[in-house]
Amino acid sequence: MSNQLLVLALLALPLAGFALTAAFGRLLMPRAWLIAVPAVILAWAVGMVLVYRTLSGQLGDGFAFTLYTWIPAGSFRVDVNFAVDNLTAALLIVVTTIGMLVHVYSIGYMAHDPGKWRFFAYLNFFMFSMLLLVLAGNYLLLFMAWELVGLSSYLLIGFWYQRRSAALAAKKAFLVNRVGDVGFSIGIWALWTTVGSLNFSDVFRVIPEKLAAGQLQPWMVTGIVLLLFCGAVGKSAQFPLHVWLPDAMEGPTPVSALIHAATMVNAGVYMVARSSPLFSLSSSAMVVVAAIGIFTALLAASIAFTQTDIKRVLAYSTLSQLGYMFAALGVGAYAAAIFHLMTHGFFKGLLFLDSGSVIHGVHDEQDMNRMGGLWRKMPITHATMLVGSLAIAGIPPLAGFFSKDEILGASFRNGFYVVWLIGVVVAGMTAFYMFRLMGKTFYGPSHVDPDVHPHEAPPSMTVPLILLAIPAALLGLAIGWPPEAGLVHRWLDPIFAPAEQTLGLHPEAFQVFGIDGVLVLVSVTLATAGLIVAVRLFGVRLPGRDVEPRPTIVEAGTARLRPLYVASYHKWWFDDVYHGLFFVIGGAVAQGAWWFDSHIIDGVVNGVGAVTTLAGRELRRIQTGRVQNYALGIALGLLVMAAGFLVATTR
Amino acid sequence: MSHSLDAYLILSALLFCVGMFGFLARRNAIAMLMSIELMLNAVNLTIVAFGAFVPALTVHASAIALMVISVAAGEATVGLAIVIAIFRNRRTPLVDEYDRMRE
Amino acid sequence: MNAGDVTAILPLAATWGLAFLVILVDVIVPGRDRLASGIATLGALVVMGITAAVATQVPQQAFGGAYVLDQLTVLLDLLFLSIAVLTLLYAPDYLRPRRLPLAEFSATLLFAISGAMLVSAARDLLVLFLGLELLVLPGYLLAGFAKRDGLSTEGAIKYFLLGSFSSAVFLFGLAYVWGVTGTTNVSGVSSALQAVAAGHPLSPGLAMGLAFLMSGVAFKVAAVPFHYWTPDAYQGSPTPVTGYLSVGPKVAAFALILRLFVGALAPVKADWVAAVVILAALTMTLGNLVALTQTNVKRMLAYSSIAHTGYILVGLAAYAGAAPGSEAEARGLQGILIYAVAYTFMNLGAFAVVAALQRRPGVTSDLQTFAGLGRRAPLAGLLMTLFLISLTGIPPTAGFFAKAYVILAAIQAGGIVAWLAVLAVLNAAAAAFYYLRVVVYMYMREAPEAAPPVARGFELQAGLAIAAVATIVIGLFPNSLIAIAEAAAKALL
Amino acid sequence: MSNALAGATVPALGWSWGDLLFLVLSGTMLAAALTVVVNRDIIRSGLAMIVAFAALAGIYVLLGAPLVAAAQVLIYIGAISVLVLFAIMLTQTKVGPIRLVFHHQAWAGAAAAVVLAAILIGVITGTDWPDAVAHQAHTATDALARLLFSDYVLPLEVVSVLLLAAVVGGVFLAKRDEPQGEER
Repeated sequence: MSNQLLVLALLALPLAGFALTAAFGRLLMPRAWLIAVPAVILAWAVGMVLVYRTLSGQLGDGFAFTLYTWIPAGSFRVDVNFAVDNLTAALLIVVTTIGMLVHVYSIGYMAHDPGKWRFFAYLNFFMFSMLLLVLAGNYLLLFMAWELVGLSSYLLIGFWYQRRSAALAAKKAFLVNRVGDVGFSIGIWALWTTVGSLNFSDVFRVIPEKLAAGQLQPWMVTGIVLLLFCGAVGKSAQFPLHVWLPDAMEGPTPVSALIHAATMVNAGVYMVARSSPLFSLSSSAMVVVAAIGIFTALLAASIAFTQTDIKRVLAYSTLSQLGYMFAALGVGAYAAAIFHLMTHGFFKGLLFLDSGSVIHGVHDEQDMNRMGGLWRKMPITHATMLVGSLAIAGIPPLAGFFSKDEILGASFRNGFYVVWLIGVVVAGMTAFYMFRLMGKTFYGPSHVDPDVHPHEAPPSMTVPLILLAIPAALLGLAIGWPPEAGLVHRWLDPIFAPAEQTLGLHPEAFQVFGIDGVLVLVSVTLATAGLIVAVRLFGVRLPGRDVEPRPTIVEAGTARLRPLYVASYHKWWFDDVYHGLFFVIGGAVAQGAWWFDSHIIDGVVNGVGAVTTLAGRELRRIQTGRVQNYALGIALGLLVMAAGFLVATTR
Repeated sequence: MSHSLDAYLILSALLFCVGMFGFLARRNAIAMLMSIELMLNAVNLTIVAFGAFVPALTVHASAIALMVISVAAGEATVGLAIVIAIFRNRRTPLVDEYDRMRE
Repeated sequence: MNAGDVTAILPLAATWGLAFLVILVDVIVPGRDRLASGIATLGALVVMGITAAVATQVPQQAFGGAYVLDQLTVLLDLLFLSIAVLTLLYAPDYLRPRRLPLAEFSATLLFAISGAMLVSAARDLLVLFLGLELLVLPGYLLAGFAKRDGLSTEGAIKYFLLGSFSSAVFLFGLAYVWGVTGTTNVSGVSSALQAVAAGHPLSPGLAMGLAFLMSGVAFKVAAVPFHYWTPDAYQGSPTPVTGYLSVGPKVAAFALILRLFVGALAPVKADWVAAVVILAALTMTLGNLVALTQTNVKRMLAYSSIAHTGYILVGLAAYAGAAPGSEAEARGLQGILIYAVAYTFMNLGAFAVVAALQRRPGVTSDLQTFAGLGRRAPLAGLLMTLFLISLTGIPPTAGFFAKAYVILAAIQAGGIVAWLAVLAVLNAAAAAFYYLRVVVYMYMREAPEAAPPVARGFELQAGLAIAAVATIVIGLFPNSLIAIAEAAAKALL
Repeated sequence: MSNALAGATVPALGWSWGDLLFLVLSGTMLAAALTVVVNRDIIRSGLAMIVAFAALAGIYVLLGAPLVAAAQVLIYIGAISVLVLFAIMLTQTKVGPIRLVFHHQAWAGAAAAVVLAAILIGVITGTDWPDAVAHQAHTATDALARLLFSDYVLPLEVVSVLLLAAVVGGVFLAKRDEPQGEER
């Protein structure tokens, strides 16, 4: 098959799956997955062929092709075009593989849901949108896919709409994303009018040229880049738009794994990485990206400390890890960011599916205070989740270790010491809260409702877990070894070379016995320390020996750090503040406009009425006549218009 | 005075404003309709006045005025039909009592 | 009148003939509603065919230049006829249960559409005014068509009184411009103004004429602060009529703007651009903000249509703000046309779903009516979602493409108009809040126990399908629409 | 007519007869128009409207447009006014006290009207109307007739269609419902 056909097939398969499932899904019940899952498995196969062809270097720098001209209006020309290169391939690996596994997992997870045909339809639609996002060859197509993934995410979060919280969370996700998208779309429009094209290749060629020629001021480039970044902040849930992601956990767990951990939330990272030739033109914008990233990492980790909902802990850890990725992008370690994106996709997808398995096993209970001792009942889930936790904690030689340490090392070497310092601290915090989660869930005495009999999940769920655990454990070693020179660098360095050149970075070899080795030692030590503290407090089961949790020490500790605990528990009150800002004030503005619209004329009129009342007339009970109010409003508009025209045009 | 375009235009402007006042002030739908007719008459007076004083416009002015008069007749027909229809529903010609839709 | 005149005026004459035919059929075989509306629908399709056929012979002038058949006329005629066809398709399922006669409805609608077609073809101030009146007078009657319904007649009388008032204002302005320029011919006015505008300030009389014309037109497009009639007229009217009112007179008013302001008043456009910018900014912002507070879907859509007027005005502002002969000038005009086409289909579609929900008399258009629609009637829910997404401006729908086009034109025009573009983007983002609320009700609320049935007549479904296909196709493959709009805009410049 | 009177002057006042006629007619018209908008008895308003229309017809004659004057009498007085009076009779309710006749925003309306009048008068006097001649021309009826059936044939057609549309729809709205019961 030709490469173009592969790309089109990759898009067409999930789209067809969506259309067929939406149209006939109800007839397929109870096996609603009969079309959707095979479609995605096929798409995975197609994707892998494409990935192999790209990464093996058969295609050189990749390939691009135009399907048709979307908007053929002179200087506003936009094509429907696709571009595949190594970066695309890296994303394709994550999206298709995890997508496929999550589809399979959902067969078991959603087995008893009466509306699952809709679920599979939406899930297929999401796959289509996400693949379109990754394959798009210009910003407008990317933006379209961007909005479509947002839409499918919205539908999936609100899938269990009977829960009011789910409907609210869906709405919140959509609307918060809208805020970021305003910036994103303005940025795209600014690009469009400056460049006259939105193709990645054109934009990356023209903007530096114009900047060098002085046709474009540096602040303009910074502005455009930051506007684009707004979109990434929304979609990847970075501070200050991070509030939607934890709430998005109201969706079914496979959705959380696929969309809100492994794929869609990476779209922002992908977009910034894709735009690296632009971002590298503005060092101030890079600093902003790094600052927001690392701050989010810290903020989210601090919140994850105290949450008791298992999925929320994972959600905040996702925020935190995405923060790492943005920090990496900001310090110029693009390849490291994508590397972390890949490893994180696998281990976080794994963790979420594990949590889904746990929730499933204890009959839809998400509160960790009502779990405990589950390792005996759910051995596969426990084992795979342990792998995932070790991976995210950055314990060598699991996947997370390699990617995270590349980020930290690069921040240090590129001179972002603060980023490094916070990053290392967050690494320790990550290990702590993950093993707090493990302890509360799997070890120690059981707090499970006595009526509930925890059980291991069916094979359709456990097999994906095992399949995901393998990359979560080994992916780092496979593509990240040797450090700074592994496969992932061979793939991605050519892509990011122009940006790194602009930034003046010179990749150096990794020094095991130099500064790099020390940095790794520091971060691993901190991570191990966090892990050990958590294990001592919340328990663990080691071969041959159980460590019992010590709730009294935990209570004493929280009592001593009461203000911090409360702040963390309440997520630093962001939701409350935003609620105030957006809903109360925004609502007030809207109400005000409404009031203005319907009462201002009355107000004028009533003022006049009051004067006449003073004159002794009894006017109080006279009803306001609407038509005359409208007429008076129009007449006043006419007067203003007449006066304005006279003043403005006849001087 | 009768030979000055300004005089006729001012007269028509005054008529227009009287009509507008009636439209803004009256509560009765038919009275409002009559006010609109006054305004249309004012426009017609403007047109005919221009025609009388600008030779190039003379014949056209009469033609246009005739069209406007016919349109006014159509408008009156429609308006009175609607007034009668709503009177059947509400039993009052007072427009400001038609306020079931607001906000 | 000669043979050339006849070809040029054929689409209009055919529409009139069709209206007469419908009346005649109703007189000869009274009570055969289906027959009358069927004739009207098929006839409108035939007239579309005729229009497409005469489109090969453009441009043509008739009646001494008072009537012109050019690319713009053809595009707008086809659009107005599509509005007629869609409205005729949506109406039966709403009017028949309420025992309202389809024959009178069809004839009145066709008369109104013929007025819109006349406006789009007029190159003469008097003909423009007459076309406008031929458009709005039947419109008042349609608004009050449910004559036993208090709300309908209430909306109609408000619409009528305010509309006639604004017509008088408009006519007054027209008289002044006529008096100053000495001709009713559009190109004559334009060349007379060319002489006036050369570096001199406007005479007060001309400025007053412009102010009155602008106010009158702002009323017809429902721009803030001349919009007051819109919510009441829309909410009160029978829903298919509301759909028609939200697109027909509005697009026709923009046709009027194109013929009058772009055709005749272009030489003094520097003098009216500021008014357009202010109107656009006020209109989209207030329309959007007030729409946020509405709980009745028809009323919400009324305010949203006000906001859309604002977006179209952004296109006009781009035209008026751009340097004469620049690309932005043409793009602005194309933006108006493209937006009008996209808006027509998505908005009519949305109102058609509302009408389908209100099959049973007495069902309100309150948000609550939409609860659970996504499961109760999956197709209707899906289509409504599509139309709302398009209205929000999310790609790849027609609404996104149209918005992008006017916004780009505005950025290209530069200056204050570029800031208008930023405001438009912000407004489009805010719009998601209220459109989404309907989607939330459709998909995330349980349907009430005794949910009223949703109409699924053949005509309605066909009409919905047309609107949906147009909404998607314009978004995905706008090529031919752009080409048509470019040709039409060229006819004006 | 105006030409015949142009030369002579009114004895006591020194005005031309044309001026006097203009003053009388315009005074009558404005007074009648004001009566239309302020009179509390709507029937009297309707009658005053007829007077205003008649005075305006006189002014048209003064302006040398006899055909318009004729149309004014025929259509406005003969058709529209009669229609309005019928409608008044049909919708007659008890006349209320004056504050019910006017809306309580009447004052604002009056202010708006006065401001607009001031603006308009300023504009009219401040504008150099082009090509204005001192003596008003007289419209030749035959020229007008030729014009109507050549240049204005399209407007004429449009007006006829418009009237038809208004009548068809108007009749539907205004007619009483036939006894319902049987499904149509």
